[in-house]
Amino acid sequence: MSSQTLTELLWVEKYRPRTLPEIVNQEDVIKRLQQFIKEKNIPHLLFAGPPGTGKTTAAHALAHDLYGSDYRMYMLELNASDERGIDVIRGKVKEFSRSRLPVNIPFKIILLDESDNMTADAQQALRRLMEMYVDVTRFILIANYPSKIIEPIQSRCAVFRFIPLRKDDVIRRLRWICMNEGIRCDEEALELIYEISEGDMRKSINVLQASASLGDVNVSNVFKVVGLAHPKEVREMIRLALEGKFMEARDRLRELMITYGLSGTDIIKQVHKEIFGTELTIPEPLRVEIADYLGEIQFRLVEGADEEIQLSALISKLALLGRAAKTVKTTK
Amino acid sequence: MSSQTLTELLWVEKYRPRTLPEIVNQEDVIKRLQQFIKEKNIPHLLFAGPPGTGKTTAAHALAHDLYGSDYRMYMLELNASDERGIDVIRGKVKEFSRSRLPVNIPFKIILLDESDNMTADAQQALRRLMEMYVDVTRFILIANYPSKIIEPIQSRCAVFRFIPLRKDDVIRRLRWICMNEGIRCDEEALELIYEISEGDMRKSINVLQASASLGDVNVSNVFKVVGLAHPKEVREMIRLALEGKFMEARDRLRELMITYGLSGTDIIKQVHKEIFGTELTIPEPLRVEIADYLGEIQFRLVEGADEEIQLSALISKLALLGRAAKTVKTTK
Amino acid sequence: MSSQTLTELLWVEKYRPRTLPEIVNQEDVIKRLQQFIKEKNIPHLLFAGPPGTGKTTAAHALAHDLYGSDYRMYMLELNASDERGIDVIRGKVKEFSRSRLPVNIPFKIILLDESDNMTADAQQALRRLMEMYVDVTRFILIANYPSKIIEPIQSRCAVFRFIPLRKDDVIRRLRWICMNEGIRCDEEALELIYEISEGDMRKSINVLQASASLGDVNVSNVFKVVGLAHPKEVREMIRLALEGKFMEARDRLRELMITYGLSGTDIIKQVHKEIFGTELTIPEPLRVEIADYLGEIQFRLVEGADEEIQLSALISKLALLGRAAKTVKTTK
Amino acid sequence: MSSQTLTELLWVEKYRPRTLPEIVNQEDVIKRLQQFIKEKNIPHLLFAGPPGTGKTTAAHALAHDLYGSDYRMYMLELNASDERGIDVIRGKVKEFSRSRLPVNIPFKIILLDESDNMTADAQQALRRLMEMYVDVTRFILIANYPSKIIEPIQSRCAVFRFIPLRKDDVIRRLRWICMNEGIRCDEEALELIYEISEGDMRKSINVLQASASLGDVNVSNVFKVVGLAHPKEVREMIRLALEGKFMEARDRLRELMITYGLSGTDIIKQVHKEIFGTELTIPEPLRVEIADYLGEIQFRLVEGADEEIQLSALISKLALLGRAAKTVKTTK
Amino acid sequence: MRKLPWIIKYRPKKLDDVVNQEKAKEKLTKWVELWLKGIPEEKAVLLYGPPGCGKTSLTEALANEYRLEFIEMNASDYRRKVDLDRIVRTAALQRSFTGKVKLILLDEVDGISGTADIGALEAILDIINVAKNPIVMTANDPWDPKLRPLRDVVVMVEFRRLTKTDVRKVLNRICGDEKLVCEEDAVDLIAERCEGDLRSAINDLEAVSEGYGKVTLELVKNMLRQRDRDYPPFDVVRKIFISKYAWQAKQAVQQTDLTPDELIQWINENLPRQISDPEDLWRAYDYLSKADLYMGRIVKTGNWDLLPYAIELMSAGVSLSVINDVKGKYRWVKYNFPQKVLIAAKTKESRQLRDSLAEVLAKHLNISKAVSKSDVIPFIKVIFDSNPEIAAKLALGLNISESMVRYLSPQNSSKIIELVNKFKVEAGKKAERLKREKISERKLGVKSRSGTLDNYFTGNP
Repeated sequence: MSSQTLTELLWVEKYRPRTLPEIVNQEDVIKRLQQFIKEKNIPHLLFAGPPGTGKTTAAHALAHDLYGSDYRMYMLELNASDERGIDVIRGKVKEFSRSRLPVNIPFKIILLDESDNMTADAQQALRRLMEMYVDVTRFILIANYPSKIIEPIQSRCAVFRFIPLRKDDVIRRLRWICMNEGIRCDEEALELIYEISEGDMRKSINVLQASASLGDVNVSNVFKVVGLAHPKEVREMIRLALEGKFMEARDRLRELMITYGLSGTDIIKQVHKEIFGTELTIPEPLRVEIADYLGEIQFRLVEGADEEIQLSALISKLALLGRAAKTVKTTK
Repeated sequence: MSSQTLTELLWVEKYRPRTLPEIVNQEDVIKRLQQFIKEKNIPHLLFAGPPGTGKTTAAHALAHDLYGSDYRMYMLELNASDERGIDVIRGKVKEFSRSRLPVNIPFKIILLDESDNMTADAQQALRRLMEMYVDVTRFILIANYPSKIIEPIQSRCAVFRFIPLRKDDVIRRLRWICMNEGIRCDEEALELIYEISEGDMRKSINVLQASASLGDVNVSNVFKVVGLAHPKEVREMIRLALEGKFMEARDRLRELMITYGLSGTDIIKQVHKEIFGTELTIPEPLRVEIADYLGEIQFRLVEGADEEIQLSALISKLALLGRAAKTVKTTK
Repeated sequence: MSSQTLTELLWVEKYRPRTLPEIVNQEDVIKRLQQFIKEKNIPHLLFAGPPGTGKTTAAHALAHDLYGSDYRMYMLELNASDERGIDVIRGKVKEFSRSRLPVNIPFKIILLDESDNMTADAQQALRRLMEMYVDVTRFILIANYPSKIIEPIQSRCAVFRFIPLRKDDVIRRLRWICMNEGIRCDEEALELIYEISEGDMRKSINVLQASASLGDVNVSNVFKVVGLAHPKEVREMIRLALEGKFMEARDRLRELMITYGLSGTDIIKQVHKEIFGTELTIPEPLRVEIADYLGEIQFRLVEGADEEIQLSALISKLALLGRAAKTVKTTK
Repeated sequence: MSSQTLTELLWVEKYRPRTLPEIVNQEDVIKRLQQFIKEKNIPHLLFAGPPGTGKTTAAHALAHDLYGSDYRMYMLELNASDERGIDVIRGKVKEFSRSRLPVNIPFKIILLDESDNMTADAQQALRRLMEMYVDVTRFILIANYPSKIIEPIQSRCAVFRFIPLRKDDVIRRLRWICMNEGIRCDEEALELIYEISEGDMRKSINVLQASASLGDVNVSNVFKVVGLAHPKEVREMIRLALEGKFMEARDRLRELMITYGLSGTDIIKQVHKEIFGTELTIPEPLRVEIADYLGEIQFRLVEGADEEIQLSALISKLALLGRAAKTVKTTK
Repeated sequence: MRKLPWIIKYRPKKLDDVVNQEKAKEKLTKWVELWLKGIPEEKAVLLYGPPGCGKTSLTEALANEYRLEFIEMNASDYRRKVDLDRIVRTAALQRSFTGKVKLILLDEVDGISGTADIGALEAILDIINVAKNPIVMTANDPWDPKLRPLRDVVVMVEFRRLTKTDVRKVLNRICGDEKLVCEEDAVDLIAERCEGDLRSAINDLEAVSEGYGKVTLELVKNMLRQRDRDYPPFDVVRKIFISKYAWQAKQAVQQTDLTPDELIQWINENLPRQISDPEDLWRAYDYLSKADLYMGRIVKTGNWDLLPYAIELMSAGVSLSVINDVKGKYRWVKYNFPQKVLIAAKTKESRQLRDSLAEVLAKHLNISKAVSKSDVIPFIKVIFDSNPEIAAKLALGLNISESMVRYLSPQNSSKIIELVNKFKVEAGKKAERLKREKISERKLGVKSRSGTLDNYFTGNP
C-alpha cells in the first residue's frame, strides 16, 4: 500500500523500534513490561513522560510482542487528532470491543495518545468505559503530564514513567541512522540537534531527516530546518540593544523576522536562550531583569498583541536596562 | 459479574458506606435524613459541600435505606459525564417516572450529580421539571458550590451542608483500610495523603490505593503517585533563586520538570505551598510579593504562555526580590 | 391538582397579589393603571424596572381586574423559558393577535415577560404586529433593561417605571408572611434579607422560605442559604490582610471557603462589597486600587486560573497595598 | 497602449505573474512546484515567508498552470483574517467540495491566506478538514510565520519557504514596469521606493504607481507620495501631546481614527515610526521610554473595548513624559 | 364602543395629513404617477429615516390617494425566499383584474433576519428586476451592510426627523379633536422630549390624558420623568468628577440611565476638559484605560460580573486620581456631548464605503481587507487626489461605484466621474463599432463589466 511506503519514507517510522528489547534508555520500564508479556496479561497502563521518550513506541512494541506482527488487528489507536468527544470514543470502543477475539488472545488493546489533553469531563466518561469493558479490553493511556489525568483513572492504571533520553544515546542513534542512510554529518550538528530537541528522540530524527534533505547534516542546515535564527545574529541584536543602539538593534530584529520567518515567540525564545548562554557576558542582575520582562512580552504576544510593536518594546527595554546597568557600573 | 468484581477492586468502592449510619463525620446531616426515612417521605434535597465529603454516598445510602438493596431500580442517576442537555433530562425523567413503584413508596428518586455545573438556563428548565413531576419523583441535587444553584431551585429544596472531614477521621479510616488490605503504611505518609487531599475522603483513598500499588505506603511513593516533586527539591530551587543563584535555580527547575514530569502549573502550586510552609524562612513581606507574582504567572500559563519562559521569569523575579530584601537587611 | 397545591407551597406564589390594589409601593403606577381599567382601554404597555418590583404581578393583576378571575383565557403569556424566537412571533403570537374577540371583551392581551432578552430579529417582527392588530390586542412588555428594547417598539408603548421597594415595605411583608406561616424570625435577619435582595420582593420571599426550611429565620441561616459568608468575618480577613498579617488573613480565607462553601468568585464578590462599604475605614484611593485588583483576579478565575493561588495573590496584594498606604501615612 | 485604453488596473494586479515561470526570485520553490504540475498532482502545501514575496501569487499561478485560465472555478479562496470562525470555513469548504469536478481534474484547491492568523483551535479543526476531504481537495496554506502553524498541519504539508526579494530583483522589476508604462524613472527614486517598502514587492509597486501618477518617478515625487499616504497628523499629534496640548492632540487622534480610518494598532505603529524618525527631535532616553509604553498600550488595545480611550491614555502619558523631559532639561 | 389608540386613530389617511416630509412626498408622488403611465426604469424605492417620522403612513396614504391596490409584507411575516416568491413575486408581476396598479410595501427591510429569512434579499433583488408594479421598502438603518446590494438598485428617499414644531402641530390638532384641555407648555414639553418621534409623542399625550383627563405641564413632567433619565448626563459626569469619596462617584453612576458604554464615552470626552494637571490627567486616563480593559473582557468572555469593576474604575478611579490640582476638580467647565459618537455617526457612511472598497480591492489583488486598507487604499487616494484621468481609468478598471470615487477624492470626484462617463460613452461607441465589425466583444475586456457599471452609475446617490 502506498501509505505504507509513505511512512517508510519517514525515518522516525523506518527506525522505530518494533519490539520491546529494541527500545533504548528505558530499562526499568521495559523490564516491567516484559513481565506482563510473559504472563500474557496486562492491567490498564498509563505511560507518562516528556515527548519523544518512546511511550507510543513502547505501546506498539508491547502489542507486537503480545500478538505478533499482525498486532494492529487487536489494537484500536485513537490520538488527539481524532474526534475524541466522549460519544465518539464510546461508539468506537463499543464497536471495537464487540468484534471477535482470536483464540488465545484474552483481550484487545485501546491506545489513547495524548490523553492528558482530554477534558476532565471526557476523562470521567473514559473512566467509566475502562470499568465497563475491562473484561475484553485494556487501555493504554499516553500522557506528557500525568497530573492532568484525573485521579480515578490514575488509580485504575499501572503507571510507567519514561525519562528523557541521555545525550549520548540520542547522538549515537542519530549517527547510526546517518551511517545507514549514507549521509555525511558533523558532530557539532548532531549536538545542536540534541540540544534543540531537548531529549525528544522523535523530534531529533525529524530534524535530522529534514537537514539531510538539504544536503549534508551541518550546523547551518539544522538552523535552517528548525526555523531558528543563527544564535550569533540574535546575540548581535541583543548586544546592540544593550549598548543603547536602538535603531540598529531594531533593524537586526526586522531582518531576523523577515529573513528567517521567525515569529515573535520564536525570537523571544531565542533571546531567552542567549541571555542565559555563556556567549554573552551580561551581569547577573541584568539577566534576571531581562528574563522577567521576557515573560511579560511573551504573555502579551499570546494574548494577540502586535509582534513588531511588542518586540520593539522589548528592545527598548533592553536599551533602558543596559543604560541603567552602565550607570550603576560607572558610579561604583 | 466481572464488572462488579472490578469495582470491588477499587477501594473507594469497596469501602464506601452502604447505609446512612456508616457515614462518618456528618452527624447533623445524617440525623435529619434518618428522620425522612422514618416518615417514608422526602422533599427535594440539595446536598452541598466540598468534594469527597460523602454527598453522593449519602444519597445512595438514603435510597438504600428507603428501598432496600435493590434501590437502584427506583433511582435514576445522572452525572456530569452523562449527556445532560435539558432535553435529555426531560426525556429520561419522563420515561423513568412511568415505571412501577414498590408499595408504600409513593415516589422515585432522581440523583443529579455536580448540578452546579449546569448552566442557568438548564437549571431554569430543571426547576420546571421539579414542579411537574413532584407527585411521582424527588430530586436530589449534589453541588460543590450551592451559590451556583439558582435561587428558585434552592427554595424548592431542603438544603444539607456537608463539612470537610477532620484529619483524625480521615487518617483513622486510611489506617483501617491498610490494615484490612494487609498493607504496611507510614504514619507520615498518611498525614501527607490527608494534606494533599484536603479533607477529600475519596481522593485520599485513591491516593492510598495508588501508593500501595507501588509497594508500601510511604512518603516517597505518595509523592510519586500524585505527580509532585519532593518538597525538598522545590525548596532547594526556591532557596537558590532567592540567594540570587539564578542559573543554578534554573537548572533545578528544568530537572524538576523533566524528572517528575511536572507541568508549569504543578510547579507553581508547589512553590506556592512551600512559600507559605514553615520550612523556608522567608521574611513575611517577601512572601507576600512572591504570592502576588505567582498569581500573575499562573494566569499567564492558563492563557497559554510558554512554560519555560514564564517559569524563568518566576525564578528571576525570586532572585530580584531576594536581592532587594537582602539589600534592605544589610542597609538596616 | 397536586402540582397546583405544590405551587401553593411556594410562598412567592402563595403571597402574590392578585389585584392591583394589593400591590405595594408602586402607587403612581397603580393609580394610572386603575385609570385604564376604568376606561376599559389600555395602550400598549412597557413595564420597566429592576427584578422583583412587581412588574409581572401588575400585568396579571391588570388583566385580572379587567376580565375577572378567568383572565387567563384572554391573555397569551410568553416568558423567558418559552421559545420566543422570530418564528414564534410570526407564528403563535401573530395567530393569537389576529384571532377573533370574545363578546364583551374590547381586546386581548399578550404578555411578553423579559422582553429585553428577545433577539433584535424577534423584536423587529413584533413591531408591526403591534400596529396591525391593535384594534383587537394589546401588548404588555416587561423588561429589566428597557434600553434593550428597540426604539420603534418603545415608541409604540406607554412606559411605566417600577421602582425598587422600600425597606419598610419589604420587611413588613416578610414579617407578615412569617406570622402567617407560624415561623419565628429575627428583625436583624429580615433586614439582612432585604439588603441581600436589594429591593427584589420575589428574591426576598424565596430567601425567607429557604431560611425557614433550616429552622428559624435568623442571620446565620440566611447567610447559609444565600451562600454568603458573614460580612463581619470577611471584613476581619480584609483588615488582617491590610495590616500585613498575611498568614492569619490566609487562614481566615480558608475558613470562609470551607465553612460557608464559598467559591473563589463568591469570596471576591464579598470582598468587593466590603471594600466600598462604610464599615472598613480605608483611604479612598486605596479602595479603587483594590477594586482594580479584584477585577483582575476575578477575570483570571473566569479564565480558569487556580483558585487557591489567585486568592493568595489577592491577599498578598492587599498586604502590599496596605503597607504602601501606611508608609505614605507615616512619612507624611 | 496604456494611454489609449480607457480602463486601467492597479499595477500590482496588472503585473502580477500569471504563471509559475514568471515569478522572480524564488527559483527553488518554482522548480519544485513545476514538478507537481508535470505529475498533475499536489500534496497539501504550506507557503511560508515574509509579505510580498509572491506566496499568494504562486498559489494562483500554480492553479492556473494546473487548470488553465478558468482555474478560479476549481479554487476556493479564503482569507483567514477576514473569514474568522472555523464554522464559516467548514461550511464553505464542505459546499465547495461537493460541487462537480471536470474530467481530468482529480481534485480542487482551497487556498487559505494568512492561515497563521487562525487560533490553535481553529487550526485543529482545519487539520481535520484536510484529512476528511483529501481525496477531492488540496489545501494551500499561506503564512508569514510558519511556527504559528501547529505541527500536525505542518507535517501534513509540503513546506515551501519563500525568501525575501533581493534589492536588485525588486528594482529591476520596478524599472521594467516603468519602461512598459512609458514612465521616466530615476535610479535613486527606485532605491528609495525599495527602502521605504522594506522589500515588500506589493508595496513597492503601489508606491511606484502613485509616484508615477504625479508625473515622473523621481525622489521628490516618491517623498510626496509617502507624505500624502501617511497622514501628517500622527507627527502633529505626538508633537502636540509632548507639548502638553492634550485636547488638540486628541482632535488629531480622532481625525486619524475616523477620517483616515486607521486602526489603533496602525496608529501605534506610526507613532513608533515617528518617535524614531528624524523629523521629531526627541531625546533618546525619552524615545526608548515611549517605545516601552507603546508596547503596553498596544497590549491594552488588544484586550480592551475602545481604541480611542486607550490611545487617549497614550497621549496623556506623552504629555506627562514631555513635561518631565522639559523639567530635566531646564534643571540641568 | 371599542376605543382605538390614538396612534391608530390619527394615522394619516391622505398625503396632506403627513407632516413635513415635503421632499419625500414630492419624489414619491412623481414616481407613482410614472407608474400610472407605464413601467418606469426605477422600480423600487427605499424610504429611510428614524422611527415615527411617517414612512409607512405615507405609503399607505399614497395607496389611498391614488386608489392603488395595497399589499404589505413586514417583519411579522415569514420572509424566506419561498414566501417572497409566493406572495410578493406574484403580486409584483400581475396587475389586478381591473388593471389597477398594485403598490407593494416591503416594510422594515433592515429587519430581515439573517437566519430565519434566508435568501430574502436575493429574492427581493430578483423580484425588483422583473417587477411590473411599484415596490416600496422602508428601513431605519439603510446603511446596514447586508442592504448594500439593495441600495445599488433602488431610489433612496430620506425621511427627515420631525422638528419640534411639526410634532407640536399634530399634538395640538389632536387636542382639538379630542376636546382636551391642553396646556401649551405641556404640549411643548412632550414635543421636545420625543426627539422627532411623532408616534411616541402621541402615545405620551394619550397616556397623560387617559390617566388624568387633562394635559398639564405638571402631569407631563411627572409622567415623562418615568421615561427619561433621572439626571442628564452632564450632571452625572460633574458629580463623578467632584466626588471626594469612592461611594459618591458610585452613587452618581447609579443616577443615570446611561449604559456603561455610553458613560465611559461621556467621561472620556470631558475628562481632559475638567482635569488639566498632566500627572492627574495621566492617572485618570490610566484608570479609564483599565476600565476599558474590563469592558473589553466583558465582551470577550460574556462575563458581566466584571462590570462593577469597570464602572468603579471609570468613576471613582477617575475622580480620585486628582491629587495635584484638587481645586481644578471643582472648576466649572462646559461639558460636551461625546464627540466620538457624533463623529462616528457622521462618518459611518464613509467608513462603510471604505470597507466595501477594501473588499473590491481584496478580490482584485488576492489580499485581505485589512491589507487593502493599510497598504493599498492610501496610495489609491494619492492617485485620485493628484491625477483625475488615471483615477477615472482605475475607477473603470476596478469597477468601483460613484460613491467610492467620492470617498477616494472628495475634491476631484466630480471631475473623475465626468471622465468616467465620457470613457464609458467612448467604450460604448467602440463596442458598437467592434460589434458592427463582428469582432468578439470579449477582446475589449469592457463589456462584461459594463453591465454592473450601469448599475453603479445610475440611480440616486
